[in-house]
Amino acid sequence: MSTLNTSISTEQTQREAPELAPAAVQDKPEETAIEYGQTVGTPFADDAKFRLRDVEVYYGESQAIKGVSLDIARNEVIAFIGPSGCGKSTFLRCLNRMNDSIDICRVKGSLELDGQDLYDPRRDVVELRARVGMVFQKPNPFPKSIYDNVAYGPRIHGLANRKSELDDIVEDSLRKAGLWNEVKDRLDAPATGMSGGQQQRLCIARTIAVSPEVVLMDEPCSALDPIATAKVEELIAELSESYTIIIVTHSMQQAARVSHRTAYFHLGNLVEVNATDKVFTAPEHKLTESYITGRFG
Amino acid sequence: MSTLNTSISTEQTQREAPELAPAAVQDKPEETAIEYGQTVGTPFADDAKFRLRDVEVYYGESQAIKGVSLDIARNEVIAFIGPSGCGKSTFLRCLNRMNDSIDICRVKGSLELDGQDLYDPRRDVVELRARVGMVFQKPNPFPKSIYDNVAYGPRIHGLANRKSELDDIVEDSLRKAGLWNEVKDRLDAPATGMSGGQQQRLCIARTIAVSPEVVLMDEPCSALDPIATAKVEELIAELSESYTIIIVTHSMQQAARVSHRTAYFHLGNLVEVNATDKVFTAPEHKLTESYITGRFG
Amino acid sequence: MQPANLIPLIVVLVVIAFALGYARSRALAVPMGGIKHLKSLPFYYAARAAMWCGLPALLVLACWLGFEGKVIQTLVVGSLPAELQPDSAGKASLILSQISNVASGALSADVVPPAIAEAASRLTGLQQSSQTMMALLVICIAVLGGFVAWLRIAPHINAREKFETTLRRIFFACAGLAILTTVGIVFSVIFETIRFFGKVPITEFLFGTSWSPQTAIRADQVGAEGAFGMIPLFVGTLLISAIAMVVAVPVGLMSAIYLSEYASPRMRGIIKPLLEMLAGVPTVVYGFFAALTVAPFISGLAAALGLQASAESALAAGLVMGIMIIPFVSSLSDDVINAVPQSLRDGSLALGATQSETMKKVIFPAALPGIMGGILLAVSRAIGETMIVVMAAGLAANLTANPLEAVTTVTVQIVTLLVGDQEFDSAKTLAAFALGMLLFVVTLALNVIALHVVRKYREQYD
Amino acid sequence: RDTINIVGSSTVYPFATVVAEHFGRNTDFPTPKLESTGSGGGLKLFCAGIGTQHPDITNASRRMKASEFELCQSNGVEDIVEVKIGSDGIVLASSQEAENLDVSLQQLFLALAKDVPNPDGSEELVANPYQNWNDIDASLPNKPIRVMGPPPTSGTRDAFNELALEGGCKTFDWIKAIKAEDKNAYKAICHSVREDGAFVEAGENDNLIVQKLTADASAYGIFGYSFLEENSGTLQAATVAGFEPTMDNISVGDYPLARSLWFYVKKAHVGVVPGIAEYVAEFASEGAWGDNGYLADVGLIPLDRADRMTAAESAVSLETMTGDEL
Amino acid sequence: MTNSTSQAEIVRQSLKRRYRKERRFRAYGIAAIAVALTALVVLFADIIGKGYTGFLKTTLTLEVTFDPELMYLEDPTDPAQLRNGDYLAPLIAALKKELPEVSGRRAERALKGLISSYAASDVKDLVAADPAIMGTTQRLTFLASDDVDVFAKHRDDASYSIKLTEQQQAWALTLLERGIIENSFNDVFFSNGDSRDPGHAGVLGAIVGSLLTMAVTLLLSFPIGVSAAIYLEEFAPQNRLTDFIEVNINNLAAVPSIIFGLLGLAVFINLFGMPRSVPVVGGLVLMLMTLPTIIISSRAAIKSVPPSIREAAQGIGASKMQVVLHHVLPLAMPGMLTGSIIGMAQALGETAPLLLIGMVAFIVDVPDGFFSSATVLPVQIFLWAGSPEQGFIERASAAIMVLLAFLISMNALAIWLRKRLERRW
Ligand SMILES: Nc1ncnc2c1ncn2[C@@H]1O[C@H](COP(=O)(O)OP(=O)(O)OP(=O)(O)O)[C@@H](O)[C@H]1O
Ligand SMILES: Nc1ncnc2c1ncn2[C@@H]1O[C@H](COP(=O)(O)OP(=O)(O)OP(=O)(O)O)[C@@H](O)[C@H]1O
Ligand SMILES: [Mg+2]
Ligand SMILES: [Mg+2]
Ligand SMILES: O=P([O-])([O-])[O-]
Repeated sequence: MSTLNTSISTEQTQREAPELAPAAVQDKPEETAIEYGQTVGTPFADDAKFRLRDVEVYYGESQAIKGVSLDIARNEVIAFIGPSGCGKSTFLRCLNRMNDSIDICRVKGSLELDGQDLYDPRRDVVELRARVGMVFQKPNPFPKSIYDNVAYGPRIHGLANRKSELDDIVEDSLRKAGLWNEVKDRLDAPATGMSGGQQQRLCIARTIAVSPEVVLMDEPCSALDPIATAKVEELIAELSESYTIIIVTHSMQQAARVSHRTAYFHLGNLVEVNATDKVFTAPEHKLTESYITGRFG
Repeated sequence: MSTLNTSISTEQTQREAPELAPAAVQDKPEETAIEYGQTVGTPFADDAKFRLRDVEVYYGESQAIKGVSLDIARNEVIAFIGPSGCGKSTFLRCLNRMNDSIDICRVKGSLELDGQDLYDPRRDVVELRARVGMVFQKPNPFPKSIYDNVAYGPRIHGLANRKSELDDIVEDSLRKAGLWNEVKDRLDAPATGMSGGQQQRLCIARTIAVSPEVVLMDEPCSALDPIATAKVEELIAELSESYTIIIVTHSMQQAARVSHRTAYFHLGNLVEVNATDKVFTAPEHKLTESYITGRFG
Repeated sequence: MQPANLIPLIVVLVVIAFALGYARSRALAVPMGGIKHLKSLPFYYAARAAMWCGLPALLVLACWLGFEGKVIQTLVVGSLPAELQPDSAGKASLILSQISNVASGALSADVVPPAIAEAASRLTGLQQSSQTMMALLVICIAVLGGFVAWLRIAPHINAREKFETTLRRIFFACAGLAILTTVGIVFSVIFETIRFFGKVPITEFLFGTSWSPQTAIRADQVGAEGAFGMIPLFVGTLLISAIAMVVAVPVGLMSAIYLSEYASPRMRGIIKPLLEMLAGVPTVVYGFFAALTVAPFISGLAAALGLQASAESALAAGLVMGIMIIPFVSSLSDDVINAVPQSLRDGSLALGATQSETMKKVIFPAALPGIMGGILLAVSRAIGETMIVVMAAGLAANLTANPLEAVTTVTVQIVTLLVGDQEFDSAKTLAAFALGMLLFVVTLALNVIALHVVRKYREQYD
Repeated sequence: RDTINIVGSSTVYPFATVVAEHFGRNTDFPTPKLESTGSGGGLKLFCAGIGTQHPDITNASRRMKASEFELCQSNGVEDIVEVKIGSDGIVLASSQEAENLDVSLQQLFLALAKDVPNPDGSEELVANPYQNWNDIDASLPNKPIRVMGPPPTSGTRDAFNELALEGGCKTFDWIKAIKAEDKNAYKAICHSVREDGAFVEAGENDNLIVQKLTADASAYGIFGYSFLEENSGTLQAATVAGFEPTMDNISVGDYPLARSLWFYVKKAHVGVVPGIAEYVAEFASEGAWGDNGYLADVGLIPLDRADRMTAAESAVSLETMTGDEL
Repeated sequence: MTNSTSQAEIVRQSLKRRYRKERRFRAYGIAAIAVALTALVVLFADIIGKGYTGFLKTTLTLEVTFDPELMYLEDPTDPAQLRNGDYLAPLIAALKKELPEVSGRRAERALKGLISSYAASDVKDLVAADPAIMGTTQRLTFLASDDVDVFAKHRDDASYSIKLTEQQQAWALTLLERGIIENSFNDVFFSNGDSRDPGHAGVLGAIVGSLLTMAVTLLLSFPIGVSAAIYLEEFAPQNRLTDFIEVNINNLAAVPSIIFGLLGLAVFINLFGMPRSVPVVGGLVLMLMTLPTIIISSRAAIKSVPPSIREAAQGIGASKMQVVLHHVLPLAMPGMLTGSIIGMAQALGETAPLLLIGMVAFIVDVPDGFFSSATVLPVQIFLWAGSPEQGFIERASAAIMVLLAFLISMNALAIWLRKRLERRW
């Protein structure tokens, strides 16, 4: 990684950096080396919701997650940051077994939710996913009405016995997602007719309608404009009171704004986990620092 | 835009911002208002390569660029930044009329390259694009050999009379792209077998092989890993000696590293254009400042 | 009760089972505090009850209907007096047919022996009691199945999983039907093919250059001795297919290119369905068009040019077949061309290439493997096409490459050998099955290659 | 099964269908179902056995062969009723634009046989060398020999081989002499049709031959008289051995390429499948096959009155064959 | 770049040549489309030109007196006698009234040649339905013979041969002038089954046969095809077996249809002992033939459902089957329907495999069930085109038009569905 340090700098004057032979990329000074499975900072917590140990994920032959160990505490907001392709999404999707649908994907290590093994073959993924909800990068409402979008989860899980109960769940979820006032008069309108930001908030409402314990969010704002982003961030802040939230983001600012702890991934390794202000003001690991200060990414 | 200022802050402690009624979004305080077609900073230049006035772009009914006026000087590197969807790519693609292939896209206003109207119906796009090359977000080498990729442009334009001339052009372009040493032994290998970073540099080599005067780059590094990004940035720095370069980037750090001037777009408006260090250290417009300091995006 | 009435009845029972299952699971949920405490939604418990009610009943119904005829036949025929007892299966079916014709009134009871008339009334009686029994049995099974399933509804049972497993098995069985079909095809040609090769050496079949299957179909009929070399048929098939491809590939490909790269959406919206109409025209229609309009036109034209063209020239059949295949090639090419990523197009255009240069030098080479795969599929379709050649191509197996001459094809021979004479023992009719086998093997090979090529190509961009 | 199933000759098919339709309209029985399979194919199906899966009646444009009768017997089809229904001429037709042929049987043999006597006169067989009609005889047109005819499954082809080729073949005495020594060799010589493209097997669809002839003036076609009659406005028929194929010439037997048409009834099915006897009676009625019957309208050449009467009698009484008559 | 201006110059100079190539390339494209469309137009013009007259029938309209004596009926109220009456006689008598110059047995026979051979049985049916008309005089319209039909429609067309005698032609002309013989819309064509009299021949039997056959095909192939597609696309693990199934299906889609005929003959008729010529067997064979097409297009439709929808549902805790049934299937349905309609259209026009399972038969009665003998439209066309009577040529073409009308409306339905349903959300 020495190239990063020598050839790039934030000052724009230094543009004529000498051309480096590709070989030079290979020799990494010790300070930025990553020891397999080692994470600096405070990866472990006492009151862990998720207890993840030595997680390794393979896509066919290639290893996307390299021995990551991490605890995620109850009701915390943790942000995963790191350069593109470092495995943030992959790791996140292990937590509700969304990776199951990728045939070539294999997960190793111990992953526990409330002390129960996630990958136990007898475990029902349906129930797991009802407990660990997920919000995706691109808003993906069902091509149904707004009401049906929110009601879908409660319906398939049998959360409501009567229509009125269902109505209550829908209203409540939409309220929590800060969307109720905007849509209460057009609950029967197609969800696809909403703006991107509204759609994303609808997806959040849909997720919380099944009362999950954890909400996973994979770059939930990356397809949104600033105003919509602001609304969603606001919402995350509110939700953090009742849910454990794990958020992947490519925006360090966003991580800084919304999370309690921040985890920095690099090429499949979990390099550093720390309280968010610590990560952004005094990163422990050299790689984290380079990333935070914009040396790359 | 008041929501932005009131509800979001960089301190993560302030997460319980009061919920705002959507109506509140409408009343913008004067300081962050954008006046249509008005740009703060130094949008104009004397020795303009491109002279763009009151450019408006529509996709069908919706307006993506709102009266932008800007000069781009000879041999400068100018970076376009701004939140997602603000129209950076759209504006960039006007400059070599790549928008022509989108049926619903209409461009209004005066766009001149070296004093000649770009959108003159008699104007030849082929010749224009030979002069204004473009590099895309995702590396898109042709499924041919490395040699043929670079030779493609010179061949179709008939720039070489003999095989040896063509060889020279290819070598020269690959050298300029800093790729010659890496590939000189396997010019006949398929370009699709190269790594992402090499592919992107190959695309740059392919573009400069037809000796354009201007090179447009639309997030050229966003699909690359940090090391490859560094190489490409290095290359941009070198190329800026001979070409006018316009680069769209979502990474402010990158803009800071590579460009002379930076233009900040916001919802189709060109809000501010200034020397790069000025933009990043002392932005004139409130919106620019919010963006730079990570209040949103 | 008629099966036609039984089925609606089963449907009603299934609906009832569903409703009762639904009610029971909901009722079970109430003391537990709502349906969310059930392992599955009430719907799934209900669906399982319905499934148990319907599926076994339908199965029994199908079995009953399948065996009823045989059983009744044995009973009725067995009770006939000794002098009427049939001594062969053929007679048995005759007598039964007579009995049932009398029973249905198609034959008057006066003209048949009294024993038969008696048997007819016995048949009617048996049929009635069989149907009553069947109805009773089926209803019992439906009710029983539904009831047991209803009883077994319990909150801890994961009915959804079980329901889904059953459904998935049904889906799998449907997919498996494809294998059965292939097995059926192989089965229906393999035995005759083997018998054919018992009469005609396989080497003669594969490498013989003369085809004239005029072996005697009766011992005392003298024809030519019969030659079974499939080379001329195969060459004829290839000649016609080649002509078809010469028409279809450029026209189809260029139309696809024009429509996908140049045409306005409006024009595309009009022309594409028109082209697809060519694919929808039945092959019989093409056959008569080829035989009655194109072939005379071509021989007239050839005569005007001082050439000698047969009335069944390969050219006529090939041209018309080419027209038929145009939409096939164009829609496949269209798919493939559209699958080439837009980024390549942009890359080329941004270098200042014109649209045709982009097409010829970037998109087309990139799409070539896919297009090749598509063309192979089109070739296999041309080789297997039947009606056009039956009507427009000849029957004489000429080994020639002259498109103005008449050639014959594999499919023509299959039809000629099989329609009109369906006795399965002469080398001549067996040859049809050997040809069918050949056709199957050749198209199989072409398809496997084509699929391989197309898949390879898809992988490149997916 | 309560519907009569009929298979067999494509030549008889047009007549049988008309009878079937009249039968269906004028009785309460369902209209019989007819498949055109060619005489040979029909007889094979017919003789395959008794039982509802086998046809009740088969039509033939030639008489049943002894071998076929035996096949029937061995498969349990013992009682067969034979009905001769009339005659048909095999015509050699061409488009009216073409030059009409006037050929002898010998010329026809020389034009279409696989092996012919050496043109130099020696008594040996050579592969047929004639490419143009006038290679055979200067009186014939200077046109390539191209004749479209039915495939060997059809009775028309059998009859043509027997009447035209063998008829011409017999005119060479040294070939006729072979018959006494080696019947099979004789048949092989006289019944083999050339396979070098001059004779085109054009399938069972006679109408397609008609259509192709109209389109192609250089070709001749072989098919039944009814097709000629129906297209008399566009086609013309060759004169064979001095006689034109007219109704009179055929019915008195002057035209050499005339043959009788037949159908065969499986007696075991009578009284089982309703209506068989009634169908036979309808076919054998004067209104159908008589001189003024509806079959004459569609081109059947009726038997003479006396023959008709005896044929009708034995048909209606369902007299069975003994096998000796063949 | 010092040479960049000169390079711009080179580029500019090359432009003219390159644009010429561009135009030529475009012209090839237009030419290709023109060729294809010309073929289409010629094909349709040929069929319509040959066949439009098939939609006309030629009838005689006369005052017919039902004189029992003339019809050899002693007691016109006795149904048994009514069945055996001579129904041709009153028609001839009525004709003779119009053509008083006709006398003698020969001439009367010639007159008979003007009337369709089944006209008498039509009249008989009329009387059977209403015996009260015996003894009255009725204005009746009945079919002319097929020779008159050809004469009335094609007397100036050299490709038809007129079989009427000079005398008959003269009569026919007179009757034509008086409006007694006239051409009108051929309703018989749509209400009858096959017949050997072109005037009586109709496509109803074939249409019903086609509908019955298609019903079997559709009822089996759509659910089975969709289920198989769902299995392969959503549930199939990546293993040898499913690979094999997949290769099989793709291969079956391209297996020549005649091979399916061999299959039907060997399996359904010879092995299972099902009867020949019945819609069930035809439908089964066509089902096996269309199944791959439906599976392939259904899979494409399933594939085109965005993965984000699947993820969304799974993220909420829907099971795989719920995702499929609640989301994928409804979204893919338009595509599946269009694919199936196109597959059905193909099956509707298919002839070759049906030739081998006995559906080429002369069947007069309109089929009344899945197990009654039937033929289908394309086979009917094949049969008519092979009939000696000239009247069948135009009827074959007319039947082709009917078939094409079915096919075009099915394709239009597919296009409409594609446009309508896919835009909904
Ligand atoms: N379905 C897949 N099959 C094979 N490899 C995959 C798949 N998904 C991801 N990968 C690989 O796994 C690695 C990690 O990918 P992942 O999507 O988790 O990165 P990320 O950090 O989320 O990146 P981004 O910021 O771009 O979303 C990458 O190298 C990627 O190429
Ligand atoms: N082909 C198109 N058709 C219709 N609208 C489009 C099209 N392309 C872009 N837009 C719209 O134009 C606006 C500007 O898009 P543009 O791609 O220029 O944004 P951008 O600044 O490049 O964003 P990003 O950072 O995501 O690339 C957006 O609102 C987008 O939805
Ligand atoms: Mg990701
Ligand atoms: Mg962009
Ligand atoms: O069908 P044929 O009459 O020629 O046997």
